[in-house]
Amino acid sequence: MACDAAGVAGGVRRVAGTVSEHKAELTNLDREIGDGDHGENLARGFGAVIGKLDAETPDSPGGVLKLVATTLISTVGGASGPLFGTAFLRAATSVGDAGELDGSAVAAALEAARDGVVARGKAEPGDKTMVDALTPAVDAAKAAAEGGGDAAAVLAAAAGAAEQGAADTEPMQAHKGRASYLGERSIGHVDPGARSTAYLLRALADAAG
Amino acid sequence: MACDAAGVAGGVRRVAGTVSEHKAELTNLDREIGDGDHGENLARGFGAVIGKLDAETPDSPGGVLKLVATTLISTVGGASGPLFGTAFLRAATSVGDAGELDGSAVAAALEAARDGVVARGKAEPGDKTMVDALTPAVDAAKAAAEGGGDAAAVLAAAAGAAEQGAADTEPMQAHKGRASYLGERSIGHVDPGARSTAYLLRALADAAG
Amino acid sequence: MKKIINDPSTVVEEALHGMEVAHADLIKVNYSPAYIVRADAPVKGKVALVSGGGSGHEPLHGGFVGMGMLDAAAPGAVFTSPTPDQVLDATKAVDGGAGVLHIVKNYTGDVLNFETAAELAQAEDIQVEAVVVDDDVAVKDSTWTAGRRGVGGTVLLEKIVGAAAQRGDDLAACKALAEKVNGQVRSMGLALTACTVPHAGEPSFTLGDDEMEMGVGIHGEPGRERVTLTSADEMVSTMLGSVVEDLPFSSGDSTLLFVNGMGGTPLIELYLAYNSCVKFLKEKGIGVTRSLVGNYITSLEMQGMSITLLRLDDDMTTLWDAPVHTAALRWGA
Amino acid sequence: MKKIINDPSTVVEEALHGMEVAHADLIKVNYSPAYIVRADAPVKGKVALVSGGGSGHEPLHGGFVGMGMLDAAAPGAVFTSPTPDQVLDATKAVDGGAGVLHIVKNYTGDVLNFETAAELAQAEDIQVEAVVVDDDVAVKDSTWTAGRRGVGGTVLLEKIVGAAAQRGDDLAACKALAEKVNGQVRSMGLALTACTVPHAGEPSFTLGDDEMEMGVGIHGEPGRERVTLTSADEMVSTMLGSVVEDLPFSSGDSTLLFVNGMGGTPLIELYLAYNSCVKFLKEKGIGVTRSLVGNYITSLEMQGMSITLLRLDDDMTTLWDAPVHTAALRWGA
Ligand SMILES: Nc1ncnc2c1ncn2[C@@H]1O[C@H](COP(=O)(O)OP(=O)(O)O)[C@@H](O)[C@H]1O
Ligand SMILES: Nc1ncnc2c1ncn2[C@@H]1O[C@H](COP(=O)(O)OP(=O)(O)O)[C@@H](O)[C@H]1O
Ligand SMILES: [Mg+2]
Ligand SMILES: [Mg+2]
Ligand SMILES: [Mg+2]
Ligand SMILES: [Mg+2]
Repeated sequence: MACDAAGVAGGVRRVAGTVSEHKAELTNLDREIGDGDHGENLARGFGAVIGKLDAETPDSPGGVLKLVATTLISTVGGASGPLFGTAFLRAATSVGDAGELDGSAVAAALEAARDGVVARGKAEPGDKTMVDALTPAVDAAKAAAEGGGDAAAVLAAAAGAAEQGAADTEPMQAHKGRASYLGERSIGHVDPGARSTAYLLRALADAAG
Repeated sequence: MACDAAGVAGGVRRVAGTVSEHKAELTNLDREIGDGDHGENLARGFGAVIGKLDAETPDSPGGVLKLVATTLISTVGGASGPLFGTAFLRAATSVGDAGELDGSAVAAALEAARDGVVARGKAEPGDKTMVDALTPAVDAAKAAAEGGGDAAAVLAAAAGAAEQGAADTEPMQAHKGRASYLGERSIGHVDPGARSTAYLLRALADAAG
Repeated sequence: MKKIINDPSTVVEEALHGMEVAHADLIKVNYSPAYIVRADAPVKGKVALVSGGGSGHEPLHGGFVGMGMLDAAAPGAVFTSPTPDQVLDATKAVDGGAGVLHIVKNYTGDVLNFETAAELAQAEDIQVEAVVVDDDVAVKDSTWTAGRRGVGGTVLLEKIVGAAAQRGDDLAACKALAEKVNGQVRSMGLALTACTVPHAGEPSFTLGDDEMEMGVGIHGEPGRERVTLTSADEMVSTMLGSVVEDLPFSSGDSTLLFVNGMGGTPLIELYLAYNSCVKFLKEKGIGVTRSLVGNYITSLEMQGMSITLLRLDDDMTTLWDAPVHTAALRWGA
Repeated sequence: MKKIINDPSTVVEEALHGMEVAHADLIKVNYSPAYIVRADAPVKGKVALVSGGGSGHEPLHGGFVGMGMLDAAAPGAVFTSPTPDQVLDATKAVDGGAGVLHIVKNYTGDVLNFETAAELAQAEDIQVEAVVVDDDVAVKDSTWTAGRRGVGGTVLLEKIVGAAAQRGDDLAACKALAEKVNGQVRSMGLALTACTVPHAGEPSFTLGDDEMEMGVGIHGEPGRERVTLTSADEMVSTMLGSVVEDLPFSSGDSTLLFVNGMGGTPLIELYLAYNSCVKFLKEKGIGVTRSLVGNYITSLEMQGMSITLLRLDDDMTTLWDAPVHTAALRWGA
């Protein structure tokens, strides 16, 4: 599928489906080291996104990304609302008004998204947050784009790396977000935001592939 | 043991021991069809009685019974406090200032006690209350006294009848006290006040025997 | 049993100490026998209101002692009515010469102990009257039971009659008003979980994960029937259905709606239930002009709620709105 | 999961409806986006106080909206910080021209969402300042964590700064006072049982029959350590020990002692714990001159408590005593 407005909107719809499918799992991860709402938070946000998309699909990838951003910001709340919101907002700014995205545009958008999350949340890799999924995803995306990969290939590379990144959060001790209050007791659990980030990228990759 | 002041005081001490020993059982019965405090209520009351007896033993059976009555009234509360209190008060009045009690004095005291409980609580036999232990006890005591039994024999007869009376409350539906709120669901449980009445009479009988 | 206590046998006394220090401006506590009185008791020339009952229902009754409500409260052991000497001494401590009204919840133990105290007080030439509150529609009021239990209506009665005493109504008027309130108020309770009496150490009853006890009493007495857990709207429709039908309340009535938590129910659920109640009453044309939402007559840590509906007239409304200053209810002062 | 609800996804909205009807004289509720404002908002010329946070902590914050305390509260989903548009619209609704103070509990989500709202409000020429409350000594305040959490101190801060705004203090003075209160208040919590987020349907954590979570957060975040259940005196000595040592509080200090229930703890236990606290502080020579005992910042149906100690000065004491009229705190009005 082409990475144009319709393609990106399709990807976002698939993300919504994935989030809803894994809602309980994400909430359970958050019960372990957080406050048990992450799945619900994202489901509420992407549910609202679908409503907006049903009403009117913007005519550029950037427009779609911006719609996702503002909807998440105004419906999710919690830590993940502003962070995912910022990610989509920065991605939207990065792609500008391009009608279709190639591999390097996707990689650049992912990098902008990650940088936005870091700017807002001040988390570094290893702090056991969504940044630990986003950072390897950005690296893999950039490598794939430099190797000439198209949007689908770049997203697939990002998704694979994010999945690995999410799994790698399990032995980490959290230093940011609610899980940090647990100190050493945060060790041994996968970070919910890292896991949801991986699901999100996988859904986008599947839709594009 | 003679049924004089010291004998009655000894009986009361034994009652205190029995109540404390069966505290959990009585409370559990009351949890089933009441509010889970009957054992505790009586243990608190007879504990206070012991304290009073330790300080000073009255010099007549009637004096001891009156001390028990006022102490129960001022320390037990609940339904059983005024009812047992009334029972001991009426028994005290019935024995007057006799120095020692024979079989018929004991039977008369028991009857006065039962009548006092009925006057205050308005329960009839079959209502699933302590009256269902007291009434057969009075009947048996009177029969034993008429047959020439001494105080010990009268109390033994009363205790045996009370035990049977208590057991007989199990299939009854409660019509008085807290258990009555349960309606048919009160069926199948022994009434705590009937059971404690039986323990009380058995302890008195054992002490006298 | 999980409780913030030191020893089951000192729970009531230690909590009384806490109340005394936390509310030194409002109340004084006597320990032997145990009772709580207004700091300014006796109030000369005012009818005094004395209530009491087992502990474990806080803030009832001690939290309602103060200007415009109770003059004294006699707290028994947990779930055990107080003894006559507690009630007697409390009565003597607050009698301001205008007589004393005993507010008694209808339980065998409470009635018997208050009766004895009243007799003893009368023997000491104190004028005592009593009202027995029996607003719980879950219990059939027949010769086959000890009669209806006194539950949530007690709180409303204590506030309204307390205000009447404060404005100077005499003993006969206070008693008549108390009986009127009792005649116009109905309640019903529900438990989602049981409570544990500290001394017993075990829950008073056991409920399955999907069960609730409809019509529960405030001592964890099992209620009307054990039913499957339902939605808030359905709970309310069963409870208010029985309440409305019993009086009966009718279209056009002006009411005070009291949604009460049993001690372990969070406020968010009580406000939600309150909303369900208002919807239910609206459909029946019954107006809600005054409200009370919160944990006011509880059963230790029990989860659940009770709903109380009082038909108001102008005088009762004025008395409800009158200033009150107690630990648990305070306005206009 | 046993709750008095209809549907997990409408819990907050239905409870808001209930609050709105029960307190129509005090508050107005907006639903999209959700926020609660004083019925008389905006109050011209007065600094407005806006707080907010996840729902499930009732009466915090909506129960504190009214004269002398908050001007608005933005309730998020259960345990989820509100979104920027809730806070922004609430801010706009209450701005009376003298600026708005955001009172934010220190959680990543709350801080981020309030920051965004503040930026947007400033872009619309509303003067906004913020104070971040972080009084929970259970969390180590280091670069290794998101910093201390905002807990019980928030209630006291909202009351005291609310009174300052009510008497006419300007935005800079309100912010300075808020920071001063935050600097002099410390808290610690404890859970006997877990709570269940309606959407999650399962308890947030599991505790053994003889275990408690020392240092628990108000979202059921596990605390400092899981320990064996102890007596109330020992609980208090651990909690107040940490609190006193942290500031530190010293002999001769005059304090406000706040014993708070987590939602499922009966009042009798809170008064008992309050008594333990007073004993503990007396030994250390720390004076308690003001008190608050009850369920004010809760975690759904969690059993447990938190203890908050605030070092008072004369001005704070005057502001604490000043009239307040909200759903959950009311005096002098
Ligand atoms: N400072 C931060 N930087 C980046 N990500 C963060 C930060 N704090 C929290 N997160 C992410 O947010 C996730 C939690 O999101 P969510 O449960 O929706 O919010 P909340 O913690 O407010 O309940 C965490 O798993 C983590 O990945
Ligand atoms: N009206 C009554 N007449 C006689 N006995 C009664 C009556 N009401 C209750 N009882 C007795 O009291 C017992 C309960 O005593 P207790 O648990 O101590 O008091 P409470 O019911 O106030 O908690 C019942 O088991 C019953 O035997
Ligand atoms: Mg979360
Ligand atoms: Mg009992
Ligand atoms: Mg009892
Ligand atoms: Mg959250």
